[in-house]
Amino acid sequence: MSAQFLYGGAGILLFALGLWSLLVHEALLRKLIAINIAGGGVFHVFIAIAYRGDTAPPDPVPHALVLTGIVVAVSATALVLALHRRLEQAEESAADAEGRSESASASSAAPPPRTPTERTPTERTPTELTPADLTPADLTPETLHPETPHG
Amino acid sequence: MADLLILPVLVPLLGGLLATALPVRSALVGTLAALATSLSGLGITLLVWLHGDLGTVLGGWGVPLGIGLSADGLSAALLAMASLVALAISIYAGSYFAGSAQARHFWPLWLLLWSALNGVFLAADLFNLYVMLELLGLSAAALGALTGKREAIAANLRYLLVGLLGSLTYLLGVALLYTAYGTLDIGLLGERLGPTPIAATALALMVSGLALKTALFPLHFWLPPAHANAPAPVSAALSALVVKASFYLILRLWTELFAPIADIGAATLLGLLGAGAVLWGSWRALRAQRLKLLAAYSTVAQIGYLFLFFPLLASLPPGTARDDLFAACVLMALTHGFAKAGFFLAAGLVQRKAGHDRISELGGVAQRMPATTFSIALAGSALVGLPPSGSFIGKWVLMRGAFETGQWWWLPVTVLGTLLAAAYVFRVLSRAFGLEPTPLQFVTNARSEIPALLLAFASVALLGLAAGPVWAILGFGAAPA
Amino acid sequence: MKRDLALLLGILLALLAALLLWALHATLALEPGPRLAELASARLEETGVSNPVTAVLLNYRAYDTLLELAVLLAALLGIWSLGPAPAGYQRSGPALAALVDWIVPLAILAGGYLLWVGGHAPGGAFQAGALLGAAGVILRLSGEPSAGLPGEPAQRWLVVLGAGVFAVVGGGLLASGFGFLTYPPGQAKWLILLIESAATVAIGVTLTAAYVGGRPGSGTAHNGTGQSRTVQR
Amino acid sequence: MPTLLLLFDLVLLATLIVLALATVLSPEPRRAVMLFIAFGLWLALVWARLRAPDIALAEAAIGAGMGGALMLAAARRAAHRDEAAGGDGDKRA
Repeated sequence: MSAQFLYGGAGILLFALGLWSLLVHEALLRKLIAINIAGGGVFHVFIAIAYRGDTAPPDPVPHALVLTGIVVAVSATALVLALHRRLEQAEESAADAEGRSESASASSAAPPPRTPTERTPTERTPTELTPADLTPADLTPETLHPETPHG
Repeated sequence: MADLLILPVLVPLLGGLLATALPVRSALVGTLAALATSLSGLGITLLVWLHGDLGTVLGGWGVPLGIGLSADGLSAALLAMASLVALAISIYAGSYFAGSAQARHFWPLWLLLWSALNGVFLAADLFNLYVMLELLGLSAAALGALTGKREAIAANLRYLLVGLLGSLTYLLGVALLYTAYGTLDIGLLGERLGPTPIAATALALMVSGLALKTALFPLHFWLPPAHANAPAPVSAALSALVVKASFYLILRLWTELFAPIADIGAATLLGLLGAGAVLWGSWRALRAQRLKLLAAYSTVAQIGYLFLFFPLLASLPPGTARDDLFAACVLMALTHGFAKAGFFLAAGLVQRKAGHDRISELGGVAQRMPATTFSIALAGSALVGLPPSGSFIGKWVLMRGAFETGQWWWLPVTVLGTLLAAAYVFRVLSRAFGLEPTPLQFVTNARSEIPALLLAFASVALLGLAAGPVWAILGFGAAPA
Repeated sequence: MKRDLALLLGILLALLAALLLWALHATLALEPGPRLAELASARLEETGVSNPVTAVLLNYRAYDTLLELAVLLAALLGIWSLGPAPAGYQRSGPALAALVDWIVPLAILAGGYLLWVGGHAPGGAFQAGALLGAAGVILRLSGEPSAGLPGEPAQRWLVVLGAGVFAVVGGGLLASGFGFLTYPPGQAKWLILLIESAATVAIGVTLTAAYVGGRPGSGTAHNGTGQSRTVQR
Repeated sequence: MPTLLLLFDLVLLATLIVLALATVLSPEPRRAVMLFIAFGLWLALVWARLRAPDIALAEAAIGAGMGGALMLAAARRAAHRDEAAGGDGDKRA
């Protein structure tokens, strides 16, 4: 009982610590680490309650649950990091486009806005592409702001 | 026969795997799998309708070693709604993504999402539900970011983190329950659970985790940007189906597993949060500049209505009045599923046609897209709760229940929410008309306009004029007159 | 201001932790219920494996494990939907390359061993798959942009292999009247080994592909933003 | 004997918590990820002590190993960006 409580309690502390860090910190990587620590805490509670002393064999069911949980956590981590990388790309290309459109409007009048016509995702003429459009993959007209002056 | 309960999970899973392996044919594989999934879901509903509750334990080990699947009236009702709405979304998506490189990403993720959704409705095991919720959350966030827009990615990144936090909190509650009661099966736990402080802590953890996932006010902050920036079919799926999964789970856990603990005080807290959601969500929907953002805030409000039922359910003894309230709550959830999916699909068509979805500049859309505007009007009337929609009956039973239990304070909330909803729906419709001449065609693109229209129509007519089957499948008597 | 908020949140969460600690203490003070340990070990012989954790993962609760593979796949599909992979790393020097030539086969061998012993000793598909994934990571770090993965069509089949074999076995058992993932008596052992082998390959490939971080096939990514520049090691 | 074991347990757990605290409080991304990997490996060690060798192996390989490798790539990018951007890197880190 006491070892279970000792270890399970540590798991709860880790959960609370991760939760605190998640709420307090701004940077995404720190939030992600915080979630993983909180998750580690929850898994630790499962492992602790599976432990039944050094004589009895441990309960295998929580062990299997934790294994599933670890794989789920790493999957989510991978997806979060990929989304984050894509967000950085989108932000940088948006910043690039901003800089360019500023210099463009200094030399000439703003280009006319795109006419509101129905467009399908395939509809994309090569001449419409600007370097900023080329950066993120799979761009469709809907992904661009229709009000973005270009083309 | 109960063996077949796995099919609504297995069929879309296999379809998703095949669509992953055959990217060139993903649309074809996806459409066929969507049809088969829909049929399997409706088939299970039919079985429950004919034979009553079904249950099986996978692996041949029996509970508590194996994982149980079960379908009762509540599962069947949501399964049927999901089957119809998801099929309509699939048909619409076939046209929406036609020829796009996004199609090959959409179909596998969409089928995995559908598999998880059905899995949540059919699961009878608390840990299996955790895995299902994670599959649902991951595939939903990936689908929501499919446009590649900066706002969409940022919103879905937040959605993903929030979802993870919700699942972890839920999982900690499951850990406490397993420690105390030694099983993960909902049925067995229901028999063993007593009004202990441990169970109360577990309830608090699990319900707050799920409330975060279902975007109950004030935990709704992540929903509007995530739902408003997804591609239209995904928005429809997120708002109509995905948030329902965690709501369904709260309803089931609250009324079945935690019935001995979930007393009037806790239920009133949920009701208050629901009231906050109704008022705040409706207000923000009225102030929204964009059509899809309006629809997303309207989802926050509609989720709120569902939680207004909890304090009434808690204060009524078992009997016809309570059954009516329960059925009305389910009916409202189903109606919102159809109506909001129809609304989002129609909004997506408007966005395609107009090139944007700014409400103030929608002039003339009604003339150019009569069927789509009609869909928005129909779905909107169901969101407001005009007769004969399903939510009219739902709100009526809700208000009657508030009178009968003496909790009159829920009445002004409902009335005010309804007025605000009428205002935001009317605002959209009043902007949609312009001075352009009316074309001769009612429907201009059948494959995408008809699913939206049928969904909107179902929310008004099918669930309003014929609400009886909902009462019947939940195992209650006739619907209130 | 921000510091105060962090402090306030810290106090609130400390209270939450205290409440949870008390709940855990109260829970453990209860008469320890039967739980599942005895039951799981009592029927271990029927499962076809002698490692209890593997028995739970691939027999008692195989459904969870199938869905777990689906979660892993969903994450990878999400990553692929975000665009092509960033460029890899600079090719490593000869000394490191020679080391990599040793480590990678060793990791694959160790993975195979872990898979095999998983039936009766610590190990199994997930640990073995993770070792394969580690081999992929090392390959990519040493300058192999595709991390040793095959082209897109083959890669797509490999990542669905785990969940695919699992689901097809389950569905086949359902169709032949045994019930979903209910192994016929005496057949559990080799069916589990089949599922685990497929899962190991799929997990290894999926983890590696997730580390590569983008859609395969289209070669190296665009290089317009500086994000995908070659990183010096 | 039990007191000695208890002491051992306490040291194990105290180290675990201190590692977690250090990870959470570290603002520098690469350092934080390194500490996170150390935390994961220590967690695996504690689980081995709790007679969960399967799960310890999985946590070391998947949680700390793969998760850490993924995070390390992101942390390296963040650090590069900070260096390139000079001072204003923290606003989007």
